[in-house]
Amino acid sequence: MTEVLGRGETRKPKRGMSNKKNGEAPDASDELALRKDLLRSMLLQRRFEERCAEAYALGKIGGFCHLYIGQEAISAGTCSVLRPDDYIVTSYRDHGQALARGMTPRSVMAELFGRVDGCSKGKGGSMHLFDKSVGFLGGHGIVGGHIPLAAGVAWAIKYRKGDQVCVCFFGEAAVNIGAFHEALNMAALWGLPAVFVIENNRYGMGTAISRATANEDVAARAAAYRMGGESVDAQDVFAVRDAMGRAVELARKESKPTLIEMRTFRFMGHSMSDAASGTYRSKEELEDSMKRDPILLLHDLMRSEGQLSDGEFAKLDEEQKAICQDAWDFADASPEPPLEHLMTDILVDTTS
Amino acid sequence: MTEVLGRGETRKPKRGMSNKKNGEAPDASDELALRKDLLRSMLLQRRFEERCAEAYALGKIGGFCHLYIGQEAISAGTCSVLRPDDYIVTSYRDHGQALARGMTPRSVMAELFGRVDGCSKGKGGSMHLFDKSVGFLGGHGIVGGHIPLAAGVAWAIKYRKGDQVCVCFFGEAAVNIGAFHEALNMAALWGLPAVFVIENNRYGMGTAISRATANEDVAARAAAYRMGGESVDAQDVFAVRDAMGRAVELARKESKPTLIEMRTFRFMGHSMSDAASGTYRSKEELEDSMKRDPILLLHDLMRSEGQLSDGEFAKLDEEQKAICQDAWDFADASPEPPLEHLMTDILVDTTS
Amino acid sequence: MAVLTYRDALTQALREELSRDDRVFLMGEEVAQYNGAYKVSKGLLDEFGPMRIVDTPITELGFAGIGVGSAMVGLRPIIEFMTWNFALLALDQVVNAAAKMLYMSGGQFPMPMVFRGPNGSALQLSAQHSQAWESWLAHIPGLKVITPGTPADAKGLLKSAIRDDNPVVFLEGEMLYNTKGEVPEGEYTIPIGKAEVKREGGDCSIITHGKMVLVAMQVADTLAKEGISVDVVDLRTVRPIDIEAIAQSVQKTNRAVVLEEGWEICGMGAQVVDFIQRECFDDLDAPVIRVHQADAPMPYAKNLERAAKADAPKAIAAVKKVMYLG
Amino acid sequence: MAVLTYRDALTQALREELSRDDRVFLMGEEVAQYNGAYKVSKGLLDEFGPMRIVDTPITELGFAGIGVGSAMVGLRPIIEFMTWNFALLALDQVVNAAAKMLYMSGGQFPMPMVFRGPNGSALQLSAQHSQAWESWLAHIPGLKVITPGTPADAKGLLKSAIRDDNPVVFLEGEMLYNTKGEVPEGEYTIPIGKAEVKREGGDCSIITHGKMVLVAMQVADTLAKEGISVDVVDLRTVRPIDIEAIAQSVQKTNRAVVLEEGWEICGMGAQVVDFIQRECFDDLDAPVIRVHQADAPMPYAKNLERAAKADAPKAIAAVKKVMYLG
Ligand SMILES: Cc1ncc(C[n+]2csc(CCOP(=O)(O)OP(=O)(O)O)c2C)c(N)n1
Ligand SMILES: Cc1ncc(C[n+]2csc(CCOP(=O)(O)OP(=O)(O)O)c2C)c(N)n1
Ligand SMILES: [Mg+2]
Ligand SMILES: [Mg+2]
Repeated sequence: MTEVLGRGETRKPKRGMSNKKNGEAPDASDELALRKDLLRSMLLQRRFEERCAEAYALGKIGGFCHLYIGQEAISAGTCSVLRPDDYIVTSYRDHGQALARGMTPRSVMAELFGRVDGCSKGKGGSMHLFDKSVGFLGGHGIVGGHIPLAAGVAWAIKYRKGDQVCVCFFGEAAVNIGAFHEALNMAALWGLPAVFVIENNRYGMGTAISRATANEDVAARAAAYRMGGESVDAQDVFAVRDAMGRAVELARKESKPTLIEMRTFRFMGHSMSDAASGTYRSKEELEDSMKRDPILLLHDLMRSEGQLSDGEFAKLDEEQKAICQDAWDFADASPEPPLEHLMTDILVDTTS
Repeated sequence: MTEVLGRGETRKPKRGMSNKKNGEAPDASDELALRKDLLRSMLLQRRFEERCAEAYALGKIGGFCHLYIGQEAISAGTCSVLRPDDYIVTSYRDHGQALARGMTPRSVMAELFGRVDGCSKGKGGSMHLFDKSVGFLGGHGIVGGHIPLAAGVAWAIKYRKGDQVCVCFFGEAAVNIGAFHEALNMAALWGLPAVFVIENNRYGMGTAISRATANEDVAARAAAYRMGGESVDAQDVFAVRDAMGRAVELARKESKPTLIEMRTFRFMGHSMSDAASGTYRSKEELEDSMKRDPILLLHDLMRSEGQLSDGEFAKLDEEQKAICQDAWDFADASPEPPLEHLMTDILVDTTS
Repeated sequence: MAVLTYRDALTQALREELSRDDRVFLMGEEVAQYNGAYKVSKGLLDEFGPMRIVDTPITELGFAGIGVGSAMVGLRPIIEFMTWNFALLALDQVVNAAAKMLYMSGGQFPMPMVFRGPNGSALQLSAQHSQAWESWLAHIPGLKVITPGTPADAKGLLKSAIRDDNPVVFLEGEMLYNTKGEVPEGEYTIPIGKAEVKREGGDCSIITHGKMVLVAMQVADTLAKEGISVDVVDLRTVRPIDIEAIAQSVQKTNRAVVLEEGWEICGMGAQVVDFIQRECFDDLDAPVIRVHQADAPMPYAKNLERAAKADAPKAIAAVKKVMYLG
Repeated sequence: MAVLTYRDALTQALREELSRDDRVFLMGEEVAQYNGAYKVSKGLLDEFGPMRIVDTPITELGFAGIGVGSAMVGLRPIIEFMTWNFALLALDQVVNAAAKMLYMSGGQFPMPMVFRGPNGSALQLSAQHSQAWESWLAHIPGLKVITPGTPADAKGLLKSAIRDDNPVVFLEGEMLYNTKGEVPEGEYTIPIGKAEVKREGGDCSIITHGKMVLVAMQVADTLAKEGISVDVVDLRTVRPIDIEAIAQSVQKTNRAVVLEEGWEICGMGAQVVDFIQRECFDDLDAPVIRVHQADAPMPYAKNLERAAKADAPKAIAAVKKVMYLG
């Protein structure tokens, strides 16, 4: 079983090794393209959610809305090692992952606006993004409830003797709930091709991990199921890529699941009604964490290695903003669902 | 945290150290009395359940009935280190523990017969034995469902700043269910005075532990909660006493929970409708396990040390059989509950 | 027609559908090596192997969710609950995942799956093991809920449930497994949502489902001897409910008794009463009377359990009462 | 009388009962440091400390069971579910443990505890976060189920619930927390199981509870302007139900509309209809009509959500229909 790293240490990643061809050294241009693409993905997520906050304030988005800002390296790094036919199952904090996986900003924004052109026809909203065409299986609102679903997707892959992988994202507070425990035991017992990704942003709503979890070393829980476990500095997109690359290969080649703790930060409040700091976490703590903004870190690295001029960065950023503006305009123009839709999609009338 | 013993090893117990006065060496007569009492307790449970099987065949006992035969050292050893004001919460396999804890054979047998003089007035039956007077809090039928209850009892002890302990018994198959996981995390997180006892008889109904549990070293699960864990040869009543003595002290003095795996055997089928062997376990395996009958082991030890003549053993055994006959007669003579009882004990009409 | 037990009829349905479609698999506690806690899956492991007939750890919530996940990507799981009492632990997956997935995803993810197992009370299993959940499950949009009372219905409806592309809750009766009845030879299915008049009669309707169908037939036999002819309507499916069949019967008899196994408050019977008073307000010659379990947890003692359960004597008294003969 | 919000009325009740009896404690997610997800426990941690106001991990099943265990040995837990949608995961403890403990133990272990939290839908929370569970919970013997619709009822009934030695389910409304109403000064309680006629009227009864009480009052106001006088019966408790109050109203008006937030099939309304047709068969001039949520999971889109919910226009139409004015 892969080692479990203690709270302090995190594995030093090979800086942005593209692992598309195992072992074989990637050439420099691949390398640069990869870095640019990771930066683009993270920037798109960031700019998109900045507009979500704006739209929420304007009442164009309603209900619960959980922003991913600060955690973008996890989705970008993970999706960079997945195949198009792999699957993702996630929680309500799903915008960033949906975009990183390739769902169109238009269909996501329209869903958030509750419009008929949304990915779920406006019926699901922020917490329930789905897109079958890219294997994005939601968007689920009950903490931990989707972890067994991910095990089930992996079961189906094994059942069909396929070589896809199912990646499941959830927050660190979800490791305490029964569904997590039951699903991981079966995934390990049956050798299912899944990667269970704990996005440890240190808080479950207003509760610090230390107040909810007896053993804060959540990756160590893997041992309870004889499963591989690992902890990763998830502000470093290459560390994410590296760890996920290995876990995905293990799932694909040996049909073995892995539990990975991604150590990250949530730069915003839990949801739109929750202040980013001041109540359960201090302004200082938040500001410290922001120094480890994953976008900043990659940008600095590329600048320091002379791979990205400020002009190029500005251009990339502008492109993402334009995409988000287009998504907004599209969503805004999209009509509300017709009232008949209230009573459709409850049951299908097909049989096998 | 106390060490977790691997699958092979089990700690050598100090043979029958009565730990009533810590440290201080017990005198020989105490020692002998203790051994005799442990033997008596195990014999009572054994003879009682032999009669249960008989009564079930006669239709005097109905519904589900799960015998404890083979596991008696766990209840006898555990109860020998508990105080009268401590608590026990257990599963449906509860006859042996109820007797070891001091519930009267009459009230238990009457309950099994569904009579009004039963401990639960005949309303609970085999799976739901309760006796407030000895802190026996059931007898619960949903696998794992009672583990949070035990944590709650321990919470109440801590809440009141008491120094009692709550012992919770459950089978090895229950470690996979969510309630186990949720309860152990909170017990460890809050430092609750509980001892969680896994009675690992190697099968959950017809499922061998290896087919249900990814990591068969169930005591190792304690580490997932930063809790002490230990594995014990539970056919040796002194090994049980020793481990439980330490765990109970840790709970009482330091309000720390422990998870203990008791390695034991179920000599009968899962319940009355299940064959002891032939389907999911072989006759050989069953016969091998019976060589480690806890009553036999203690009897042999005492005989080898000249502490118990065959005559004395026969006398002790006859006494237990007489007690069980008396319980049977009492239960048989006890009337069915009056029909009004159907609609009583649904709600109380008191308020605080 | 062959005479089969309810259990064997279910086993046949499982075997036929497992053979027909290799996306179908059966998962649950003790379903494989043990042949099922109630032997409904007897022989299926040998025939279909360990990927199609799957033993699970005791984790109702977990394996129900595994079923849902596998259905999202096109498998057709049959999730067996050893009994529905334990399914209480899995209801979040049944209600929040299976029943809502199609809707939340805007129609992208149908749930072609079945949740099945014995529902209701058996003999002296006491409070935690004797619960009937059809009224809870029928409350939930996005589900279909089936409660077969005879071997023929059990087979035909289970086959329909497995072929249906929606999440279907299939409630069996532990006390029914050994009951016998005629079952058509060869391939057949029974449409979900259609009631069946199991006995024609003109004096009073008994609307019932599941385990109580047999009781209603006894009642009809007994009352026939007294010259009272009862129309027995077996709903067979409680979601969707066949309102038309209920109305037709009550419009004919002008009197109705609603007979169910479970508890009174918000039970299936209450819903049937609501439909009757809505559809047949002017047809009714007397208030509809309900027969159900006593409003108490199920006791262990034989005599108390007997007193708690809905049974023929109680139903007979109800029929006489609505006919003002009582 | 002071005018308070529903939220502040609940906080007062909690504070008063926590002060009155030190066996009472509040446990749930975010109830302490965060002052409650909906701020119902605001200030209580500072006042009563971390053993009385207890934050838990996200483990509804586990901490509900911890509450049950602590009640077995004499504490009086108040278990808060952040919302009742999540309580689905804990129902095994509510139904199989809390509701049955007294019975299974032959009367030895009463369960002096409260399970409380917001029930039903708020605004655009979509399918998994918008469910009303009163009909499920009212189905279960061994529980009491309370659904207060006003600040005064919320305070008086919560205090009664906390003092009751039985397991009480207390269903609040997220959309009610900010609503205001007059609340008596000083100490008072309201008896569990007693309905209140919130508006006297002679033309038609509206039987309702919980969040829908406010809607019923709007309906009564609107219809009054049209010269239709509505009798609004607020059940306040749905288990046990005050059948007498229902009967008295319907015997007076001869017409009834049953208004509830949740789904139709086996909903509270069905049970109320059953009681009405049983108790008032000869009094009814028209079939009872029910108003409830559309038989669909709750959609996210604003317009669809509005269309799905029970509201005043739908209730007004129903009243006119039972009066044959429609
Ligand atoms: C079973 C359940 N209980 C409570 C909630 C309410 N809730 C939504 S998110 C959340 C915190 C989850 O924290 P974490 O798992 O760390 O994920 P994060 O929000 O930090 O990404 C809570 C308590 C829920 N959705 N489901
Ligand atoms: C939640 C739940 N699922 C299934 C059952 C049915 N059942 C009763 S006992 C049992 C096996 C439990 O095995 P284990 O925990 O090892 O305890 P043992 O019976 O061996 O003492 C099962 C599956 C149940 N009672 N509760
Ligand atoms: Mg978190
Ligand atoms: Mg076992």
